Amino acid sequence: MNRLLSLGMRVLTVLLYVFLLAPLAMVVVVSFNGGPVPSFPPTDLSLHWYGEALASDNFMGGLLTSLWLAAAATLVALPVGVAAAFAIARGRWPGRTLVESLFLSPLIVPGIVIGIAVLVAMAGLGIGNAPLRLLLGHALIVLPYTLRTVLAALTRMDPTLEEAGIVFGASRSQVLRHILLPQLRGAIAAGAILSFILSFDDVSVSLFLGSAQHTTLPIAIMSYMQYNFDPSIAAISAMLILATLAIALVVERVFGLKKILGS
Amino acid sequence: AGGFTSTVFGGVWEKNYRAAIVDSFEKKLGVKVALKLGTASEWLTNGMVNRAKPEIDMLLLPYPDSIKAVRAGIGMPLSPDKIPNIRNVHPMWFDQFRKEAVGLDYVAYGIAYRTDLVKKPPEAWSDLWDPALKGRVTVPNIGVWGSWEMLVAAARTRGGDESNLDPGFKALRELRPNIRRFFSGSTDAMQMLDTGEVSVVAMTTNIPAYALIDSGKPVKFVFPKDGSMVGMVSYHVARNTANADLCMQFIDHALSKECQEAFCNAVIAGPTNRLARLSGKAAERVPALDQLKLFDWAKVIPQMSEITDRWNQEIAG
Amino acid sequence: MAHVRAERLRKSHGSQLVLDDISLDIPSGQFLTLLGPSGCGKSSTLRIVAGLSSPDAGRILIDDRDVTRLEVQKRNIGMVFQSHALFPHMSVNENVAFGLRMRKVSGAEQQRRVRRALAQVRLEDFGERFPQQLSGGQQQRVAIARALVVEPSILILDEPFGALDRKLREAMQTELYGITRELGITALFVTHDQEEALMLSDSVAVMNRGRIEQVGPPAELYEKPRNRFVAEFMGLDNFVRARLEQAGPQGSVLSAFGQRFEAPASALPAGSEVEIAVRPERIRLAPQAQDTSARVCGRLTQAIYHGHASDYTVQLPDGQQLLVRQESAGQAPLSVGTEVWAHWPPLAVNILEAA
Amino acid sequence: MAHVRAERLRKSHGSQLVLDDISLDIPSGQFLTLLGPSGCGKSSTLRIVAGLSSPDAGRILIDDRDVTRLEVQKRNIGMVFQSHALFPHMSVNENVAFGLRMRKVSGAEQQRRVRRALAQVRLEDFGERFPQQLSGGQQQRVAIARALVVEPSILILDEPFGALDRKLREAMQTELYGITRELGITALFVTHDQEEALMLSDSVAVMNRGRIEQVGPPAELYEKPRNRFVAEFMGLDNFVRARLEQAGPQGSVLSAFGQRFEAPASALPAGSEVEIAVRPERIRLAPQAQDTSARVCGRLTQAIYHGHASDYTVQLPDGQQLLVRQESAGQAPLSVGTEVWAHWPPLAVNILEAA
Amino acid sequence: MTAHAAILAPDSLTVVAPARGRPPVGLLVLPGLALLVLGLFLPLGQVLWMSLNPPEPGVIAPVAELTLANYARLMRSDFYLGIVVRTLWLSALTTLLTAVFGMVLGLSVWRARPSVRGMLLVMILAPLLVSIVARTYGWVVLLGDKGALNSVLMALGLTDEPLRIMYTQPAVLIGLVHVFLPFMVLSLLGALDRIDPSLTEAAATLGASRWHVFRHVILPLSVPGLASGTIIVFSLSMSSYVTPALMGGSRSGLMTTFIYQQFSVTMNWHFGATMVAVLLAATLALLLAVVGWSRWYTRQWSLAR
Ligand SMILES: Nc1ncnc2c1ncn2[C@@H]1O[C@H](COP(=O)(O)OP(=O)(O)OP(=O)(O)O)[C@@H](O)[C@H]1O
Ligand SMILES: Nc1ncnc2c1ncn2[C@@H]1O[C@H](COP(=O)(O)OP(=O)(O)OP(=O)(O)O)[C@@H](O)[C@H]1O
Ligand SMILES: NCCCCNCCCN
Ligand SMILES: [Mg+2]
Ligand SMILES: [Mg+2]
Repeated sequence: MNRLLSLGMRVLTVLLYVFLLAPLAMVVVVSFNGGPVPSFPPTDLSLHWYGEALASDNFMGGLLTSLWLAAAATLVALPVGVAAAFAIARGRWPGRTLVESLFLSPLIVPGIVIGIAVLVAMAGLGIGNAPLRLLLGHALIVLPYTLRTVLAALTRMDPTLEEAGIVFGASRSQVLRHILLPQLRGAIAAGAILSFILSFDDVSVSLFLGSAQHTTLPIAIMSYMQYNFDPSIAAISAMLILATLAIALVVERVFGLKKILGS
Repeated sequence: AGGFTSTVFGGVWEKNYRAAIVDSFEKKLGVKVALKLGTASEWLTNGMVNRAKPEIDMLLLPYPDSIKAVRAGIGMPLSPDKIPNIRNVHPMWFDQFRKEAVGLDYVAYGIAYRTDLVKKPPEAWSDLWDPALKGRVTVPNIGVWGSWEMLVAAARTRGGDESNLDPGFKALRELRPNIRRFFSGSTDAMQMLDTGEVSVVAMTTNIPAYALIDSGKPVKFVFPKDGSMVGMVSYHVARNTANADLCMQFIDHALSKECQEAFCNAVIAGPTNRLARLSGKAAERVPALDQLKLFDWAKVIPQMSEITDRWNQEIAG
Repeated sequence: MAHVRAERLRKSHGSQLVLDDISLDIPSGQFLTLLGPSGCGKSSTLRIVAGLSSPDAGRILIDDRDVTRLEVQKRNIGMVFQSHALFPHMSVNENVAFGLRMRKVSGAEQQRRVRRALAQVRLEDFGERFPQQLSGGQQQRVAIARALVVEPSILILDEPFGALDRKLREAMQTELYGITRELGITALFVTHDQEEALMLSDSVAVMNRGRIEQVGPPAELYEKPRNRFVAEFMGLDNFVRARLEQAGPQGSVLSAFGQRFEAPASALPAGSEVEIAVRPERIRLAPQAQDTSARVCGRLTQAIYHGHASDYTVQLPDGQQLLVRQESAGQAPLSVGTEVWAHWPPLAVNILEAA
Repeated sequence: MAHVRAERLRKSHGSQLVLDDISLDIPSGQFLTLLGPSGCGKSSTLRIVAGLSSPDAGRILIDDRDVTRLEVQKRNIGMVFQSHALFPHMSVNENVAFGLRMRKVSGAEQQRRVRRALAQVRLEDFGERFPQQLSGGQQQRVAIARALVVEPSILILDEPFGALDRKLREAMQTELYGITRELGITALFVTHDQEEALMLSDSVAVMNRGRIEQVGPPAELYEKPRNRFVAEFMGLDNFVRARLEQAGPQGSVLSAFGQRFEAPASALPAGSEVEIAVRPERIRLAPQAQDTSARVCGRLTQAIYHGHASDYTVQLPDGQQLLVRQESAGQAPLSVGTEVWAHWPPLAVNILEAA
Repeated sequence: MTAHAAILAPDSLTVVAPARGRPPVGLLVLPGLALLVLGLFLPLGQVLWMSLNPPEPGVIAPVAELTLANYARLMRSDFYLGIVVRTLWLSALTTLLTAVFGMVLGLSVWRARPSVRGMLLVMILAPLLVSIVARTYGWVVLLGDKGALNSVLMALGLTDEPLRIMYTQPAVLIGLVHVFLPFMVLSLLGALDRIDPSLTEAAATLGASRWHVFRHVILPLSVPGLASGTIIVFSLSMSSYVTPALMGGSRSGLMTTFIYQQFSVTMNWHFGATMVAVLLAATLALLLAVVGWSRWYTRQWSLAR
């Protein structure tokens, strides 16, 4: 019985990994199509669409914009979210539960509404600066992740370690720097990774906040797809997967991913 | 050197637009034309929100956002004085915008279908109701390009028109058994057609369909016997822009015979400049003006909210 | 150097009163040990003195300055937590160096002192390990090194040797004794080991249920426990009710076990009902009665071997039991069931106020 | 009832060999204690016997069945972890009841047994508390109750009394002794307390650096330690090199301290270089030489008060030191600096193989 | 936080900190709150205000005139109420499946040797790296009428007709579970990583089977992570737009679908704002319950002492 259960678990686990990866594998396969439309299995193998994607100003410019935007939004939301997580986990003030929930509203409000609301508000203030607008919008939508992941980890953290820090002469900021943050490293990294990816992937909020000069990659892709139906999108996706894998491998080699994403 | 900001659709459309119109303009005047990607409704919203201090100097908008823009007074009046080439444009591409915008090109909506999956090729809108197509048709979802046209076309098959859409709703309700799904964009539609999820795309412009056809897929695109619906994009110069003159110079350039021919031949579309002549594939694939079925958008737009509700509940719900 | 005083501390957790009017005075450079049963409030007292929790009432004075609300990190404390509280993300070296880093001690000096502290706890070779890779006793020693290395003016130790074997424990005790005396560190120590308390301390406070029962120099507590609780805690046993027949500065006479016998002097008035106690190891067992002042006869009902000694239970005719510890001293242990005589010298009797 | 055997266990952590050929045999219902210095591999051994970690080589047999790969939960063990490992999200009652729940014991029976187990560890009133709300010793007792309540056939205890004061510890030892003997539980016990080990166990294994140095009944280890390591661990001290001048079954003659004196019988051949040891408490100090077989004169250099005894260091003329423990027995302690004579009876000498 | 728990409040940093005019740790919420209020609540407030204005498509500025007409329209429409229910139902289902599968995956990472852990995490995060459009194409290739799954099923003779999976409600569920799994797994790992392994060992020695160890030790101790994951996934499901639009069939519209419609097609911001208000209120109320429950559940053992 027990054995059956554990065998079942193992099978389920494998199936779940397959479930996660199968559609992506298809995308990668399709990206090697030489023909003008995606087909499966690929008609003639070629890297043609990789070349096309790499040669596109829109894609490459969008990629740059998306990279800095995701990085900046993460950098803004991370400290703010971590600080709020501390306030909620360690403070004793009324209304914490409500405030904790309110911090989730950027997740709940549809992106288009966030985009429009921010656009209208900034126009009302006479601010037409697209990078600033994008940054604000993206910082908002990733804030909940930085908060949540850290909050969950803080709930189960042994407070005697903080006490030991204080006893040995650490100021509050030193306790934070030397004891809490290193222990929350995994949670913070998880929050940062989610933030980065989500900002990088966002369409709805960016749509209303960008400008001719500042278009994100997903918007460029979306616009491309208004008239095109070719494998270059698959090629871009495949390149993103491969690039991420490469980065993960390097990080793994250099730092050990488990150190960053571990406890 | 100065410049201004306008809008542009992505993909091959942008490529051809730049090659045929923008590059030569930039070179001629030594200015920079910044083109914003995105969706029409977003451009329109931006125009409305930033009415006092426009971010987009000149909007290039498709139906129905172009008509909405006109109704919202986004664009400034245009005239042949500043844009001499307007004189060569067929008046219907200028007048329907209350002379506050002018059309760049037109495309025609038709039916795309899989030759291998369809026994009896559709020839008219009414063929979509063929019971043999049960669960094999996709129709644009409301709000998507072609959806309003679909409703009007449906109404017309049952004796209705843009001010009497009831027959259209009735007809589409009857079409429901055939509808596999409402598509959310041309890529979505072509993907379903390509993979055989559907056999017929009910209302699509020629550009995406010919992409499949030209790559050798068993697909055909037809302009229905009872008349193609029309898609059009138009230039709107934002009222408070500081770059109005430059925008108008650009429009004049875009409407020139050379640009119109270069652009329309490339994207397979109809020119608005009467002097422009199509050649090659474009000549075969673009219907003549008299094959087009126009309708009065101004009558549809005020009903949109109500139409959408009805569509959601009666057709999609 | 710091004179530490706790004044009338009181602390509750919910409805439970954990500390009930605790006062302590540790002169600069002295070593005070808290001794008491599990759950009596030792750790709670330590936490308040360290500043990690605040008392509901009362205050902490360091060198006559009220520090009850002073930030912990300004108190120059070294502390060994009962749960060790090692930083799991730091190596042993980093754990030990932590307090030095916070005190901005230079890198080379840090290294030197960390090495020395690790040598003191016999963990020279473990600097690169992480706490999870250490055994229980090794972890505890890292915690000790971490507290000693900062040369604090106040050292607070919560059962720091609980996980160590005797040899190591004795070595650590000696180190601790030396370091505190040498540097004049004021120390507050918790242990559950009476011997350790007596050996290390300048004074010992015996706690019970959040109160201090008696405080004084080790010998005083050992020799003159105020009441049965302290006496028991100091290892006294064989409590028996007795009557003080004669009392005086030269000695007294008691009646108990249905007989009269001599005992040391007592301040209590003649005629008092008292409680007497005799340490198990002060009683001698013999097969025959011998001529000492006090003796009773009984039957051996239990014998437990302890190595250098054996513990015997002697059942007396009146139903009372005596606990006796006999050094093994090479003889064969006595066998259960035999009749024996228990003897003790007059000076072995402790006279306590009756409870 | 379970006969537990460990055969040639070997275990490494990275490059460190933690267990090096450990074999143990615990007959059904017997009590074996592992004794050894901090970090010698006691906990590691326990974990392998429990099935919590698997050996790199060797196997575990329970009733002659190889269980090395058997799941932990099928072994019917009770275990007290060195770190307690109480479930933080369960009340004390729930913690103790856990094993019963897993065994599908009925609710009423669960309650009854939990109450009894908590009474055994003197925590009747703490059932509703959560582990974080308990003192260190209270937590440890909950861990003990949790292991005992399931009446396991094998009980594994890793320093279960480390955080308890002596009285409680003795009470718990008595409970443990009673329960294991009554129910015929096979027990594997780790302690760093020699007395505890000698008192509770049927046999004791002394470990050092991942090896077993000696295993046998308590008295055997205590009386006949095989080597200096075991001897030290058994509390022997005063190790001195000596020469076995005469050897025989009636007794032997040694030369050391520049003199000859009698000693017990030894199996070693006459003429061997040996190491001798005398327990500190077997040496008597006196201001004058007395007529016993062995005596040396020296100067008192240190005196440490321990309550019922004092520890003295005696410096001999040849530079060696003797450690002597004298029962206080009411006399005034000897004062440092005076000249004293140390005497010991012939039988107090232990003869060991020279290291 | 109950009164009982408040009394047991641990005397950690917080209690010690206010010594000598130290600002309380609660103030750390201010930067985040400021970002939220200035960046979202005020702008959003302006939009939500419009839900109380008379509806007029094309008008995009709030006015003073107030009416409940938009709310009345929504409340009176079985259709829109049905959408609210359908959205809640689908989100709940998505969350449930994600939680179950996320736990399985989370445990696989938690138990993995450190050397493979990184790679497992990358695999779990992978779905987030591919744009939804490309991902949908992948799904079509797999699940379409002529997709891999159907080919296999038909080749095996398990079915004569292809299973219709794409463009149905279940397809939306598949798509949502697929993209939201990484969020759940990461949240869960945050909690799992804080579980002392000796606790599971202790449970095993007490006779708990693997299932019981999970049920009685791992699951309760991962409640903070589970709550976090639930909260994130539920919120994301409630506001998901692209996946239902691309993978759903004709009847898969969710609240967000119609909110998008009102904002970008009919330009009836007033009614759109009304739906946003309802979406926000329903989701926040549910989340408040989850947050409160999780806090209540962990009150005894989070942070005590
Ligand atoms: N995870 C690990 N990695 C590396 N070394 C380890 C690990 N766990 C234990 N060790 C080492 O193995 C040795 C034996 O450890 P073990 O816990 O068995 O000791 P012990 O006898 O129980 O000691 P103590 O009495 O201090 O608890 C120690 O030297 C310890 O440092
Ligand atoms: N957070 C808490 N909530 C409720 N009661 C508590 C809490 N912390 C401690 N206590 C109680 O306070 C009393 C004193 O605890 P303390 O830790 O000071 O004991 P101790 O003397 O150190 O005991 P030990 O020797 O067992 O460590 C105990 O009875 C304990 O149960
Ligand atoms: N409420 C808008 C938040 C946008 C988040 N998008 C999630 C997409 C997941 N791929
Ligand atoms: Mg304590
Ligand atoms: Mg151990």
